Amino acid sequence: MKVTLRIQKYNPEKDSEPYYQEFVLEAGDEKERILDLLHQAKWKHDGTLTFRRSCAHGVCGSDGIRINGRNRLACSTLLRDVNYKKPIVIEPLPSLPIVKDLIVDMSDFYKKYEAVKPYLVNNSPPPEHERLQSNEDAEKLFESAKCILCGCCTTSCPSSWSDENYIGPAALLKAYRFVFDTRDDAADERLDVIDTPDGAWRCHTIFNCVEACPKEINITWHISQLKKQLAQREM
Amino acid sequence: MYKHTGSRGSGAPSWVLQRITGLLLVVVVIGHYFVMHANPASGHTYAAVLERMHQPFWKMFDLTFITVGLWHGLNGTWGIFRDYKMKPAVSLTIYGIIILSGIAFWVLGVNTILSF
Amino acid sequence: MAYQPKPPEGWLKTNLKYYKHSGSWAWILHRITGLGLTAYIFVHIYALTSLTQGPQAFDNEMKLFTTPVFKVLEWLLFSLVLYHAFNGVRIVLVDWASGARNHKKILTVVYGLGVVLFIGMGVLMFREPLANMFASIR
Amino acid sequence: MITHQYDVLIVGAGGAGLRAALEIPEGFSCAVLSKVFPTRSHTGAAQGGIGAALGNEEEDSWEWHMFDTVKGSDYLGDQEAIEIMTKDASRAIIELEHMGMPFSRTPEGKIAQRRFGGHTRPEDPADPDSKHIAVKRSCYSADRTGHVMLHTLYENCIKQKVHFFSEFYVTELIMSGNACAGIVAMDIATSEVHVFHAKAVMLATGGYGRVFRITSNAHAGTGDGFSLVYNSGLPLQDMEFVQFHPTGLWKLGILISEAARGEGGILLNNKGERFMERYAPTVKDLAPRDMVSRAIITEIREGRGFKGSDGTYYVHLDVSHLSKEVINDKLPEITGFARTYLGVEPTKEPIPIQPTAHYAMGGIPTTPNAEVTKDKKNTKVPGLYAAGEAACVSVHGANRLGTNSLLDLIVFGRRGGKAIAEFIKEADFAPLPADAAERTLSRIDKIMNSKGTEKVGALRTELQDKMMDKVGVFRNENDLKEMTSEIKSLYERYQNVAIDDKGKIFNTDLIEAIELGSLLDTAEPIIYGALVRQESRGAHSREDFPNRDDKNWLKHTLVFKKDGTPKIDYKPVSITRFQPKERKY
Ligand SMILES: Cc1cc2nc3c(=O)[nH]c(=O)nc-3n(C[C@H](O)[C@H](O)[C@H](O)COP(=O)(O)OP(=O)(O)OC[C@H]3O[C@@H](n4cnc5c(N)ncnc54)[C@H](O)[C@@H]3O)c2cc1C
Ligand code: HEM
Ligand code: SF4
Ligand code: F3S
Ligand code: FES
Repeated sequence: MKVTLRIQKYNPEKDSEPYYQEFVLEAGDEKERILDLLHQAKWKHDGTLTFRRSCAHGVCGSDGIRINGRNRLACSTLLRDVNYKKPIVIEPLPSLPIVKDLIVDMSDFYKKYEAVKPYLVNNSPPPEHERLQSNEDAEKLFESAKCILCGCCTTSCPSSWSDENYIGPAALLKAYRFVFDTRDDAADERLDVIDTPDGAWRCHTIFNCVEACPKEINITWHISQLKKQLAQREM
Repeated sequence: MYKHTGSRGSGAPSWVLQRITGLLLVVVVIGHYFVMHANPASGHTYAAVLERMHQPFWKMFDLTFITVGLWHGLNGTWGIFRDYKMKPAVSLTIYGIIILSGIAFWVLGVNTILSF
Repeated sequence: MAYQPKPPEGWLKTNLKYYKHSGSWAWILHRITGLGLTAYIFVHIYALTSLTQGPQAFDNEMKLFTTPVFKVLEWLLFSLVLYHAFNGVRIVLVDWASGARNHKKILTVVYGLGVVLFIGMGVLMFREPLANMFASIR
Repeated sequence: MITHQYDVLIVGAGGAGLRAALEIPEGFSCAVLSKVFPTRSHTGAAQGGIGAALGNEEEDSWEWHMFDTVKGSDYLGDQEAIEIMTKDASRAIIELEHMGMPFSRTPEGKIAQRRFGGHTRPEDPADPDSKHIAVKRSCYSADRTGHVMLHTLYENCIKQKVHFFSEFYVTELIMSGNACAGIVAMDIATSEVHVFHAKAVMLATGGYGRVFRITSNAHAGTGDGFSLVYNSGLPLQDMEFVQFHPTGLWKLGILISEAARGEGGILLNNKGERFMERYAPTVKDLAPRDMVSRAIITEIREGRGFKGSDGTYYVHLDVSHLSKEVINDKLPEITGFARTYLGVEPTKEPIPIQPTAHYAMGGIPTTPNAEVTKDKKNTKVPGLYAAGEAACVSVHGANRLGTNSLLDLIVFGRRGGKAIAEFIKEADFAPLPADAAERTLSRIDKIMNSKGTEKVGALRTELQDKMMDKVGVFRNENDLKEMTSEIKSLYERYQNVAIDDKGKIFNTDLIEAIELGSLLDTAEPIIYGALVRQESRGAHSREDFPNRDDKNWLKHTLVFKKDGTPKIDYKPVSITRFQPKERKY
């Protein structure tokens, strides 16, 4: 079975503008991963094709790209998830600077992540045993702890397109992960960080992030919990 | 590159109010529509309008509509502008226009209602 | 040699290009209708100042607004109101009532209600011409 | 070329590297280099759990954990090190919890635990000859244990403001006389070569699964650390012991964690028989990995497997009889893989699985303080440390038990970090050779300007296929001999490799070419180790020597590269508490 990938390419050493290149590839069946096809394009046709990847099964978050206009992981998107009868359009994640081909500069994304103090702060001396936490309280964190920092959500959010300083769903989700951890003492500091014009208030419940998240995290729900927390704090 | 823009410039009150005024408006606007527009005569003839305008309930209803509607609409509009990065001067100008026009039209509307 | 990352395309272009699902349409329309209604509220307030100039002025103005074209426009305006109102309720549910967990379901219900109300209002507003129409058919 | 100076350099930002970084005290400079962004390291893929005899769910003791590990290692593990690890395990887990790791919990709010292959307790603790039954020892967070552990460690590194060089590819160790004086690395974003001068270097570069065609490991798992050491003339230990995990998704190798069997999943052949009952009557499907992998291949060889569309064979892993809650709450991720990648609905149908190359038991020989040693007398290499999957302490011997790797990372990562912290207080910078970066520069130059005819992708596939077929679950002398000449010819052809991308920015073509070198450097000692070891022990099964031979082979192998050819040496095993016995489950 032949499929066509229409891949956006851009090499800053040569090109002034990104352009598209089509690759006609051989796919075994419709369960083939887009990542396998990208590899085929790189290994058999054009070694300059550049993209990130590592785990190949959706756990490391390296290969967030835009497939047919939508942010997804190349390794978790199979042919049958897209219309492969037509050329499949592959582009880098939107709104971040393009380093080369499908690779974007994620440093801004990481900086936002670090801004919410993504680590447990507990000011009491550690007990000899584990700090107790009910399974219900633990499970409240699990969905947010699934995040693989792939960037699909933040770069899919229209608010982040218009306000590049918007802290974005991924960082907000991380804030949730710690604000609602019963063992944590720094909720207030984190809420301060997201209670800014570029913080949680730029989220207009657009749900692009939820649609994009490969780990099926309902980010908007988590943001809504944070906003309620922020509002309660002000009252 | 991400810059942290100060802490706790809380948008919480306007966020909450936008939602409360919105919910209020559901009742007010849809009510308004049913009263004024479902029956063309009741909203579009001087006599009928005036008749209602003399009742305190409808006076209050219309005052609420104007106040809440303007606040909600303009706060919403300001919210949209805040999504886009602007130079401080531009941003301040727009904010000024929004506030001034809001006050002006509120006065205009209130004046109409209270003339009767 | 340091690389020069290419700045991204602008927000408008990205917006137009990016895949749109029900939630993002809802947002775009909410924005447009919100702005539309705000503009309309200004017009509305201004228009009603004619009330202070006496019955003549007001009824004259209303002549324009009661022509069939304006009646249809008025009805269509109601669709904006309904859309914005019901979507607004949906947003409040998402924000305050964990509606994010079921946002697609809420979307369907709320839009369904909106359509019913819209048609209902149409029937109310145009009951006379409608009745006439049916009468002539019969 | 840019030169940096740091007291400590840690290569690799997986669990081992990050844990070590947390031990470097303030006042000393420390940098962590990683070829992928830290949270993209392969530790994040670990699913099932991390072992410690916390006894939160059932009575347990570190001595039983130690016994299981020794027995699991087929008595090749160094008992001194195993004792250190299992004794320290509970403390290490509690420390992770204090760092913020979100664990699943018991009803009392303690860390939850579950069963895992090879982890047992005596049915009657009073009776020394008691039968051993499965015990709940694996601490977990749903089936994302490695993921949350990696993130927790990275988060704590942010908190401590550890300095990262992310997407830097380390190409070489700088040796100065006997000591390690630093490393050479390439900034992937710009292809610029940097020289890092340091007092101490720790290698925590993870495994080499990509040497094989079917593997659970990431594309980045190319064994670079082994290659760095091997090319410096230092030995690699026990490389013949490659763990094949029994349950990889058919065709893709993606891991379906042992947790699936820990929660009650069973293996079935094409007759619908629960065949593990025959191979390990007491623990059945929860037997250690080497046994289960061999059982699966044996079933397939005897015609009781299913034939896949790609011509390879598989058997079934069935979890469909488990309750929906167990599947959705405890195994969401791995059942998701079956759904996503094979279109199989695990609540209704069995999952097709086959053994997949998973873990390197062997590696860079170290002391229990993560100090790299260079000979059978355990002579230390000053300034060089190794931890994690890249290292061979050796706690896993001939076969690693599930959950013991994550434990290995945090126990020996920390010990290594502490040892380094001590070392740098006293030590000085070893002098930096003037031509430190020469080899890397010329190597890059050669690949970039090569007009050769060999393609990286094709060569790599050839290597992976051959390794899978001839150095896989079962091995024999003929195949291995053949492989020694194969690898020679692959090395020669590698000299003739050319790439398409001639640019400097993010040249992944170049990186893959260098990685291919690492794969070859890793495959060679695996082949040679497997060839000399004329016995079957743990994960190493020789068809021509089907039995364990403690008389001749209760020893570690060391493979060095001398003048371009591999040389073999041996090292004794530390046996303290448990004398070798037959390994039956
Ligand atoms: C699918 C899967 C499931 C597993 N499940 C479990 C489990 O349930 N329990 C358990 O105990 N163990 C499990 N394991 C094993 C365990 O996860 C690994 O052995 C362990 O994570 C290895 O960690 P590490 O820190 O040594 O290396 P890794 O996490 O692999 O990290 C290697 C690091 O080195 C860096 N690096 C490598 N080469 C270079 C270079 N040339 N230059 C710069 N940086 C470099 C990489 O960027 C990376 O940061 C599992 C393994 C796999 C593959
Ligand atoms: C009828 C009931 C109404 C409800 C329930 C409602 C609800 C809401 C809500 C919840 C928002 C916030 C959206 C966000 O923050 O993302 C909003 C925004 C807005 N509303 Fe309303 N509203 C109503 C009526 C009106 C009316 C009558 C106007 C016009 C005067 C109006 C104008 C706006 C504007 C301009 C916005 C900003 C849109 C945006 O941020 O994208 N609304 N509305
Ligand atoms: S929330 Fe989802 S989409 Fe966003 S970074 Fe995390 S995993 Fe990726
Ligand atoms: S797309 Fe953006 S606006 Fe909110 S719901 Fe998601 S962050
Ligand atoms: S390659 Fe790891 S998430 Fe896709």
